[in-house]
Amino acid sequence: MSMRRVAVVGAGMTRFVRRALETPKELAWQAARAALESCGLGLDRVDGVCIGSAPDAFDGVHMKGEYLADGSGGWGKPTMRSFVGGGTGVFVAAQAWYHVASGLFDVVLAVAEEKMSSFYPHAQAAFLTIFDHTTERPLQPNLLWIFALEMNRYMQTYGISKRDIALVAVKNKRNAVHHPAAMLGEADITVEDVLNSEVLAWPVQRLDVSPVSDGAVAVVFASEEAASRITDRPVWVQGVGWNLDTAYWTNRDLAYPEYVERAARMAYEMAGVREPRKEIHVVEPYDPFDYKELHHLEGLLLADRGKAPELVAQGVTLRDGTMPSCPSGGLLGVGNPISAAGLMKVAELFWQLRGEAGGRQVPGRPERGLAQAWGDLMQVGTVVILGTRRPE
Amino acid sequence: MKERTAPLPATALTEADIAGGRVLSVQSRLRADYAWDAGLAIGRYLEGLQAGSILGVHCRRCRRTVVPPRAFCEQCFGPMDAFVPLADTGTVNTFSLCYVTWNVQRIEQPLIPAVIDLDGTSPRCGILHLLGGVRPDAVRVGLRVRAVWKPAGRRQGAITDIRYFQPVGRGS
Amino acid sequence: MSGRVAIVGVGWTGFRPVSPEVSYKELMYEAAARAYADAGIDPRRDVDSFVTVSEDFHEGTSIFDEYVPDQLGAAQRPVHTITGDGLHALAAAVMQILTGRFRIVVVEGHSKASNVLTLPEITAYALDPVLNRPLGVHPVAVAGLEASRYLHESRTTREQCAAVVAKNRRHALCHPSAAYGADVSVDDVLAAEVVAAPLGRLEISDCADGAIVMVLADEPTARRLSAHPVWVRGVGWATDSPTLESRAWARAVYAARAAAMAYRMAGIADPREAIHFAEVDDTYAFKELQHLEALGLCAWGEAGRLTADGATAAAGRLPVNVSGGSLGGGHLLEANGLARALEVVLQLRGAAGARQLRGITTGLAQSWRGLPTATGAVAVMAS
Amino acid sequence: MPLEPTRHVERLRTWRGTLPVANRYTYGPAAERFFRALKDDARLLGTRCGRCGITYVPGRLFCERCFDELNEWTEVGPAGTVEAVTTVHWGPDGSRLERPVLLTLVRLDGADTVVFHYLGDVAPADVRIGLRVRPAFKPPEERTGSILDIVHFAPA
Repeated sequence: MSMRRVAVVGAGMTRFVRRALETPKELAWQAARAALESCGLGLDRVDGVCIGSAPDAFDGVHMKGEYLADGSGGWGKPTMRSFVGGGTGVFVAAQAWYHVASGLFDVVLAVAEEKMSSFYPHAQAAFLTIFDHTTERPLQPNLLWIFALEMNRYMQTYGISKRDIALVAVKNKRNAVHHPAAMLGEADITVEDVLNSEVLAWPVQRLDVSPVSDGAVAVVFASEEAASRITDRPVWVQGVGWNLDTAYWTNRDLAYPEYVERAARMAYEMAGVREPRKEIHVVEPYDPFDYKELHHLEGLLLADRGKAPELVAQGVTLRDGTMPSCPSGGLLGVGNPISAAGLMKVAELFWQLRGEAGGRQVPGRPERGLAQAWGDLMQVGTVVILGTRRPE
Repeated sequence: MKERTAPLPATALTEADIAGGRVLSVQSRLRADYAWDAGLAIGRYLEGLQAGSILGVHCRRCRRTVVPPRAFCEQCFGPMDAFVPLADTGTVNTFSLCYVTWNVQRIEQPLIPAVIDLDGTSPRCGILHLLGGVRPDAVRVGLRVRAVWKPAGRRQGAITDIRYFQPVGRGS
Repeated sequence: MSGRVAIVGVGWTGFRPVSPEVSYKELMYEAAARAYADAGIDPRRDVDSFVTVSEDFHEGTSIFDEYVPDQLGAAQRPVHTITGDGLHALAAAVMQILTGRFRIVVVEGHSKASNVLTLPEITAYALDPVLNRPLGVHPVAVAGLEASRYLHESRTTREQCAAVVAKNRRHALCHPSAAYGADVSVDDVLAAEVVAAPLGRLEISDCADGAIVMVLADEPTARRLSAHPVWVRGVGWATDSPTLESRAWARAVYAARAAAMAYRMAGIADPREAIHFAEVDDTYAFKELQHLEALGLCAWGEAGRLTADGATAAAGRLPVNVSGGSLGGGHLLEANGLARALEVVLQLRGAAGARQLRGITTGLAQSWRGLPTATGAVAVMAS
Repeated sequence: MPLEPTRHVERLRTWRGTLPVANRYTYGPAAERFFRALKDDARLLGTRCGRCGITYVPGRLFCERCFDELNEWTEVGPAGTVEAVTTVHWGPDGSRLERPVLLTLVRLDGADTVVFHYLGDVAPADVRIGLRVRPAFKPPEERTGSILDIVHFAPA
C-alpha cells in the first residue's frame, strides 16, 4: 500500500471551563494559535483547515462552521467542518488525515471547539433535539436517559456493579490533577464520593458524568515531507477508523458498542495492528460517563466483553499500569466541551508519545497510542492510532 | 493545587459575572418551527397509534420484524412495506429512574424511561417509552409490560397516544 | 495527482416545492436506490465510505448525522457528515479515494425545505449574535447590500440581472425535474416587487425539496462499473471572512480561490478555453454574474453584458445553468451544489435529454453556501 | 422507493415541532472593550494589525489573516462613508413590511472594515454609495453596551 504518510507535528488547547468569556471563534483562535506556536508555524504555512464542532444549538449559531472559520485559521483557505455527534473530536483528526493523505494538502490545521455555556439556561436541554422528532421527542427525553438505559443494560448483561464502574471516575479525576486544562481534577476523590453523589437518572449519578464545558483544541497535521521540515520528532498517524450504526438505537444490543469495534478494526487494519492488547501502549477511550470507558475498552478489543471492570480493578488502566487508559484525565476529569474533548485525546497521545506530558506522562516510552470517541444515539465510533514509528 | 507548566488560555467566568453584568452579554431565542412530513412508514405508525395499534414492519429477505416502521430495510437495503400489527405487550430490555426533566428540573417522583421489546418483533427490536403504574423499586429488566392507551377519542396519532407501559396483570 | 476519480452513478428525487408523500428518509432512500442502480452496486457490500451534508437547523434535529445511515444502506459503515454544501462532500469523497484506502465513496445531500416553517429566522441565526443579529432584520438584507456593492463596482445593471432570471427559468422548462420553469421576460422580472433593493422578488431563488446521491470510484473501479464515467478533474473550496465586517462585498473571493484550487488540480491554465459549460450558483440573480467573473469564465464586469447578449444561454458560446439553476430548478439547501454537479454529469454523459449540449467534454459546477456566508466550492468534470 | 406509496392525500400526515433553542452570548474580551467605550463614552474603537495594515472595527482579539493577537487600540470615526445600501421590504419572518427598512454598510473614517447598521433620517431615493454619514447614539442613560446603542447612521 503506497499511501502518503501523515504526521502530527503540533497541538494546543485552551483550558476547559464551565463558562468562558471568550466567544467561540476566540476560543478556536486561542487553541489554533497555540498549536501553530507549538511547532513554530505561521498561519501562512497552513494549506487547509478542518473544523470539528457538534450541535449548532450549543454555541447558538446556525452554520457554526462558517462562524468559526476565521478563528480556526480558515480565512481565504479551503475550510471544511465535519460532525459525527460526540465522535466529532476524534473524527476531525481522521478528516485532517484524509486531507493530507489525498495529496491535496501539505499542512492542515484541525480545530475542535464547543461553547456549551452559550445554551441558556442549561446546555443539557439542547439534547432533547437529538432524538427523533416524531417518535421520541414527544416523550421529552433527556440525554441522561440513553446513557442510563445503556449503562443499566451493560451492568445487567455482565453483572457489573456501580462500584466497579465508579473506579473509572476516580481514576480519571485523579489523573486530571496533572492536566493544566482540567476543570475537575481531584486528588483525593474516592469511590464512596461517586457512589454517594446525587442520583440523576439511576444508575447514573452526578460524579459518573462529565461536566458541561467550554473549550477548544487544535492539532497540526503535515505530510511526511512537510513534517520533516517542521520537526525531527513527528508522531505518525498510523490508522484511522470510523463507523456509524443504525439510527434505530432501540433496535440494537445496548450492552456492546459494535460500531466501536468496527471503527477499531478499520484503524487496526490500516495500522497493521494484529494484537491490540500488546501493541497499543496508551489509550484514550471516550469517557463522557464512567461506564463508557469500560464499554469502549471492550469495543476496542482491549478487554473481553464484560471484563473491562476487572482491568480497572486490577490497576491495569492506571497511569502506571500496563495499559494506561485516559492518562489525560479524560472528559470526566479535564472536562467535556464535546468535540474539543475528543480532539484533546488525540493531542494527549501526541504529548504522551513525544514524552511531553509532564506530570501525566505514562512510563515506559510508549510507541503507539489510540484515541477514540463516541457519539450520536450511542451510535458512532471514531478511532485514531498514532505512533512514533513511521508507517510502512 | 494543580501543576501548571504554562498557563493555558480561556477566561473562566462565574454565573454571577454574567447575570450580574460584570461582563456584557446578549440573549437570543431561535424561532425554529417545523412541519415534518411523516411519510409512508411513520405515517402508518401514527395512524395505527391513533387506532390503538402498534404497527411494525417485516422484511421478507431478512426475516425480521422491526418497530418503529421504516420503508426500507437497513440491513439488506430492500424496500419494506409488510406492515404488521404487534401486540401492545412486551418486555423491559433496560430502564432508568430519572430524577431530572429534559430541561434540567429536579423531580421527586422519577420518570421511568425504558426500552421495551414488543411481542411479535424480532429479538432486540424495542421502542423507547415510559413505564408507569409501578413502584420505581419494583422495576427490573425482564419485567412484562402492557401499553396503557389514552381513550380513543383523545388519541391524535402520536407516540403519546400510549400514556405509558405498566406491568402486565395490573388492570388498565 | 496520481489517481483519478470518477462519478459512476447518480440518483435523485424531486425537485418539487413540497413532497408530502415521503419523509426525508424516504426521499433520501429513493435517490440512493436510483444512484446504486445507476452505478450497478450493492451499498451493503460495495461502498467503502459515505459522506452526507446537512445543517442541524435546516433539519430541525441536532447532530442530524444520526439519522442518515439506514436509508442510504450505510448502517455499520464509515459515514460522516459535513456541514457544508454538497460539493464539499464531493470534495471529501475525492480526497478519501485519493488516499488509496477507499475505492467507492457515496455522497448524499437533500432538502426538505418545505418542512421548515421559519427559514428566514433560522438563517438570521447564522449572523454574529453580538454584532449583527440584534438589528433584527430579514437576512435578505445581506444579499441586498452585496447586490448594491456588486452592481456599483462592476457597473452591472438591473436589466442584466433580470436577464439571468429569464434565461434560467426558461432553461428549466426543458428540465423535467425542475420545480420552477417558466417563460418569464426581463420586464416581468423588473416589474416584480422589490424585496431588498436592488433585489426584486423574481431574482431570489425559491426552495424546493429533493435529494441527490452520487457514487464516486477510483479509476480501476470506475472503468469496471461504468461505460461512461465522468471524471472529477479538480475540486476546490474556500472561505472568505465569515464576518460581514471584513469580507469582500463586490467580488466573490471565495469562488475565485476555490476555482484556482480546482484549476490547479485539473491542470487548467485558461478556464475560458478549457470549460465548455458551467453550472454556477444563482441563489440570487446577481450571484450568477458575480460567480462567472470570479471563476475567470469572463472578465470582471463583463458577465451581465454577456448574459443580456445571450452568450450564456443554452445556445450561446458559454452555456450557464442549462439545468435552470436554482432560480428555475429550486434551491435545495445543502444539496444545491450537488444539483449543479448533477447537471454537469448528465450533460457529459449525453443524458440531458431536450437540453443536451453538443460538443462538450469539460464542465464546471460551483456552489455558494448561501446567506450570510462567504464560502464556495468548485468541481471541474470531464467525460 | 416505497413499494406501496401513499396515494391518499387525506392520509398524509405531518408532525409539528419546534426546536427549543435559547442562547446567551458573552462578548469576549475585544467586543467587551469596544462596547464599553460605546456605552460609556460614545467612542468607536478598532484594533490595528500592524503586520497586515488593517484596522478592524469593532476591535478584534485577533487578525483573521495572520493570526496575530491585536493589542493596538485606536479610535475611529465617528463619521464614515456608505459603501452599500439596501431597502428591505420583508420583516424578520418574511412578511411584507409596511415601512421598509434602510440598511447600510458604513466604512468609518480610519477603519478598513465596515459596520452593518440601519440608515435613518434620509429618504431612500436620496441615498447613494459614497454618502457621508455619522452615527446617532442613544442617550447615555439608555445605552446598554449593544450595537443598538447606535440608533442608526444618518447623513453627516
